[in-house]
Amino acid sequence: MHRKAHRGLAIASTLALLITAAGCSGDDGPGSGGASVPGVTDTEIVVGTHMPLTGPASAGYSKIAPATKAYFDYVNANGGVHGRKITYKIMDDGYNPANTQQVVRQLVLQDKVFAVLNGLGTPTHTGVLDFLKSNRVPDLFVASGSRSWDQPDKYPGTFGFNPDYTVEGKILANYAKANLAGQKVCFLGQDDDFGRDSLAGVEKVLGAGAVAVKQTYVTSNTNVAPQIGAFKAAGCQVVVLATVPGFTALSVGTAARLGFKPQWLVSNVGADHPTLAKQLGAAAPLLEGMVGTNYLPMQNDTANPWIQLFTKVNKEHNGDAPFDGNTVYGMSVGYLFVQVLLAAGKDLTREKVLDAVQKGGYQGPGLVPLRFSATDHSGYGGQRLSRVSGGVQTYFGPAYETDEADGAVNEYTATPAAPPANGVPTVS
Amino acid sequence: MSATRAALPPKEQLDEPGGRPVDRRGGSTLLRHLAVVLAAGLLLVAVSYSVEPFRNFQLATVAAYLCATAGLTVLTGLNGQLSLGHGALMATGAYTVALCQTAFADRGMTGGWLLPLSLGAAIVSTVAVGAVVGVAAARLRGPYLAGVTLAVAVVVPALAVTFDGVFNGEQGLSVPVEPPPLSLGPYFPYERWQLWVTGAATLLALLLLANLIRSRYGRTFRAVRDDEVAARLAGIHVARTQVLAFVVSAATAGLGGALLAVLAQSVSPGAFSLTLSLFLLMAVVIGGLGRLTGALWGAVLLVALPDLTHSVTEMLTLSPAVAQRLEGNLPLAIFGLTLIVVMIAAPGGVQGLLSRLGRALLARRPTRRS
Amino acid sequence: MTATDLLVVRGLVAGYGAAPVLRAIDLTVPAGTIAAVVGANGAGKTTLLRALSGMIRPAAGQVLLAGEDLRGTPVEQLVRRGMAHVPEGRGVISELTVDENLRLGGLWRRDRADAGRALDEVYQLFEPLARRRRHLGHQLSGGERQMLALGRALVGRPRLLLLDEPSLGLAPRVVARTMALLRQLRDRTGLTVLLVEQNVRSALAVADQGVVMSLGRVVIAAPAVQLRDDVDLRHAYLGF
Amino acid sequence: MDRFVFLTVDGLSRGAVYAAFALALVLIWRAARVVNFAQGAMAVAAAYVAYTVSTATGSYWLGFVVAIVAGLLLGALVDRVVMRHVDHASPLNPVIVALGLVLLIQAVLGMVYGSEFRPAEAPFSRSALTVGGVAVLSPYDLFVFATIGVVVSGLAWMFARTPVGLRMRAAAFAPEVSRLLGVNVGGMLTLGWALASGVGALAAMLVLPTELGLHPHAMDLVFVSAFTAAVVGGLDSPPGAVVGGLVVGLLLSYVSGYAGSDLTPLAVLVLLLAVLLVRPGGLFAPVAARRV
Repeated sequence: MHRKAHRGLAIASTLALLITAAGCSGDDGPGSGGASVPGVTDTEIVVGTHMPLTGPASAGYSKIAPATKAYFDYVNANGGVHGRKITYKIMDDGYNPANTQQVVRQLVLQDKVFAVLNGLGTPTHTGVLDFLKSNRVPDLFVASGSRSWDQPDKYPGTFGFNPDYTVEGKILANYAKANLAGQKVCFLGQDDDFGRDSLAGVEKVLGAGAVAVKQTYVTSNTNVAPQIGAFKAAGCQVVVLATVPGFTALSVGTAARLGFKPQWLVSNVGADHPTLAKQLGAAAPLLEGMVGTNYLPMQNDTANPWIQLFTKVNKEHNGDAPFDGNTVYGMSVGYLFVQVLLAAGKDLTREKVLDAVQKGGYQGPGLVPLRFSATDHSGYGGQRLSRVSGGVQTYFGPAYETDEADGAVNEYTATPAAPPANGVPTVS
Repeated sequence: MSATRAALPPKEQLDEPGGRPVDRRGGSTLLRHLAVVLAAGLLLVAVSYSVEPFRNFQLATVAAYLCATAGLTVLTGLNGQLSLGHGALMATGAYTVALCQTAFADRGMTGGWLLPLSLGAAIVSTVAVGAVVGVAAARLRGPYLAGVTLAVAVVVPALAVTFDGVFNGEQGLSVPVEPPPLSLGPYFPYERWQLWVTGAATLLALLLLANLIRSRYGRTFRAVRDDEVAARLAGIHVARTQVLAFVVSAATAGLGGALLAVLAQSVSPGAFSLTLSLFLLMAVVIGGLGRLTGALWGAVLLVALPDLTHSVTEMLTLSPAVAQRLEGNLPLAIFGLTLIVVMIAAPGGVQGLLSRLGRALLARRPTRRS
Repeated sequence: MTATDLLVVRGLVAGYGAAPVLRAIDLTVPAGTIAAVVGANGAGKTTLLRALSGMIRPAAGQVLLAGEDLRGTPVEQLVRRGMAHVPEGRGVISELTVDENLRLGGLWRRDRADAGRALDEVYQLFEPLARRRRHLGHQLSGGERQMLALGRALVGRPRLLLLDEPSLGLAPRVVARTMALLRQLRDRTGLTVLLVEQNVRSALAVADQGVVMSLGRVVIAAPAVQLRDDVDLRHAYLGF
Repeated sequence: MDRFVFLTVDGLSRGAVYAAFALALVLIWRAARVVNFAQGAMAVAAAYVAYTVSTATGSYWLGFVVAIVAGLLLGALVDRVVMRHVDHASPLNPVIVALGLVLLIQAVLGMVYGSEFRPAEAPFSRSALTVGGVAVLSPYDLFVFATIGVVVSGLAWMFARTPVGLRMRAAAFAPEVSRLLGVNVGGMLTLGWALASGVGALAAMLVLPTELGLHPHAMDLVFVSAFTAAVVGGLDSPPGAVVGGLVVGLLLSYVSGYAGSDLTPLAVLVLLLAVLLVRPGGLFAPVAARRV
């Protein structure tokens, strides 16, 4: 098979190259097309995102991008932004960083998106920061609370959206300090930045050493009985959870099984009551009294004008998919992006969009301020506490804002903005 | 029977037009392989200028995967050892490159020779790991080997998390890579440079593999696969052969992983999951097991798949409710179905199909001539 | 064909892949007789048995068992038509016990009571098996395996028994006993036997009819006595 | 001591499920010489059917029964429609086909049910009963042990004592001879697939309430553990599968409890190497190992 194999190899390589290369226009060398802005025409703005739509990590998250898209469709149906319709390209990366590399390059190099919006996940998105930077692609509102997105000097085009995990940890710990004084506080966190940053926040408020038992979990091991058992053995009364929804439900369920009933203080990431209740099924009453955080309107607050707007959009443009916190999140991202596009003006360029974000001052569904400025690229700067009572998750007390450093946790008292009448932001 | 087969020249070698047996010594084989590799290299450079950056990047990724699939096809196809853990070997190479490049960058070292050095280190470390796994593997057969290699594949995230001081847990490490050398001009597209680097490394690896396959070692690999007892009777040290095959395979997998890390500029356990190991295996079998060309088809498939999957869903215009369900899932379903149908209809994979086609076409020619 | 011909084979062509091993075999075995198929290695004897029991699909020709065409009958149905095939190497399932192997031979039968009786008869016939009921197949000696294979076939109360090389690897004494048993079964129960053998002397000693095969064809079919006693025939076809 | 008892019971409870799942793998391996990588996905599919039935009727038990029936049917279907037509000349072919099935089944489940977690109800309380101040067993653990005990001994009885069991064993060990003896080998193979898949579905129903919930990928990790268990015990040995399952369950529980949950994959690898390097065919490999 000698000679033939090698001829075969050569032919096969050529074929493979040709097949892979097929469909390329191949006319754009570097430097050409300086006048036009990638992804922007007079009638269209193309943006893209990477999300886990399949695979074990897709639970919950797979609903975000469709919600954002639905909001864009709503805006498009109302005339678009400066006459342009928004096309949202959603790429599935299965939460696999290698796939993220591929799909983001496809978005940028092939689909020529104007910006990458709300790319999800810390390990996934970390890998494309440099690529997006060197291609000068705006990298807006990353869907993760890692502090990596807030590096204006290193990554001038990258902006966060979620309050970072340290802020969240501080606010949860502040609640414990004020209302559960003297109780034994313990901590369970995911074994990555999420858990670590959150723990750092908790310890900033309570003081290092104040957390009696610290445990971690990995997503590949669904048995948390050993960790919960350790909390029980140590007599923990308050447990702070920096967990994804699956592991919040698992922890609460496991604790009940062990006859362990602490006060749960749960990160916004894993505190969405509909998601948890659905997963726990008949065991959902275990969530009674759980304290969580959030910074967007509660999805069950039908009196809230934002929820009314988003419900309407969900009905009209999202196939009336089950409405939960992820839907609210996705639409809030869409709303903010439309605000930014409007602020960037009619002659849209990438620089103008970055300037518009840095200008800050956006008022939207959020309960706390967005921190965007030239020196701060982190997203929301606070949270409000919620409690599950009678099977309903509602906010209580004031909203809080703080920073990821040693600043105090302050009440944030400004009244939230109301949505515009037609649900589409206008130039402010 | 394998021993006799190994001693004879491969059958096709006699099938020259005119039926003249052609004498092929090692030297001429090497030269021919060199010529093929040079031609492929030139072609690659030409292609790198004629296609878009994204295609360049995709081709570079194909090259990186090709390293791994070529190594796996040598192990599984030629030596008959099943590995579900090649993703872990790739991770070994990838993490080594990440640690080396970071160390160089931290010390402010620059220079074109650093990357080859890191890649070399990646190969060395993977060879070490591969030797350990290989020694264990040589004692095991069939599903038992599959079980151990599966456990190896699963252990990667655990190690990354356990030693997160070094590997930074599930989040992984970044891989600092220098921009293309200035001598290529200030606006040299980065993706083209990536293709050159990975293409060169992969072609070199393929050259070595192709020669190995044609050498005495390659014949012993096949002999052991076909019949261990006969191989032993023919004086082949079976266990040593199996370990050697594993080590060779590990070396290429490590290089593949290292190249992937260089392309992605980051490493994390999520990129080297069990799924990757299983996909590698699917790729080499679908491509055509035991053939380097099959490995190439497999690598193309690995890269083209996510791309194709997306195009499939984009082609359809669906209501949001339906689209939300199909997005991502429909392509996987199609891929799964294709996999099943291909395995039932064409167990030789893509390359087997092409060979059959080629033979059918070639078969006509000599009869016409005579 | 007479009414007493149990097995009739006409123009049977069969083989593996493209090349036929059997080229147009014609053969008739009257009921209640023993036919011995002999011939050199590679003559196609085993292939003949495999083609008869449907383990390879004949390319052409006809196989009639008691006048019924067997074409298209699945292998597992043949035992219900009264055909039992003891394959070369005897096919004792070494992971099963003696008792399980034997019971397997009668599992297909609807008449459970008679299947039980047949089992008891086999144990009476083969004393050593009764003593080793609980032993696994691989713990038996060659002779015991022979008994087990034969006994397992008999549990199904076959009309036609196909035996492939029953003497292979056995001591002469055991071979003689087996042959005697075949004759006894023929005389007592009217069993018809098609025997394939390398051991021509023993085979012809017990058989009523001798069939000599060479290169996939039947070269001669004659009364066994004739083959045994006619020196010329023996020299011409059997080489001794 | 308290903790040790807890970890032991927890480990045995999970181990029992691994044992059942490993047993299903062994059944198919013995019958068809195929490691059924699709078993996790098939079991999840059956569990989704149960979920649909249970939510529609409000009856857990109806869903439970339906899951097992669905598992049996799915197994038979996979054999008849897919595996029967695969060229088994290379042992890799069925493995790849099984992986294709995994993709197909999980994708179809994702399309039909979405990728959200669905609740997997436990029919009994999972809170542990205390005996003498030590939390020992939950009613659910007892249910798991009892169910798996019944299934394992039922299967053992079937294989050892019934005609159909004898036929199945014969067909697995010596298909050709079995056909000559009137055994419908194809039918036995289908029955083997059906039984294995049914046992897999049962295992899924038992383990899902202790996991994150119902999800197309919910059995991926269980499959890995069960495959390990089957390999440790020896793929040709049903008792080996049971012992292997319990060993793996205990090991995972002790390692998570005393050393940290992230170390469990390492412990599994060490266990596999330790067992297989001494006994390359698993703990319960037959003495005269047959060449595979």
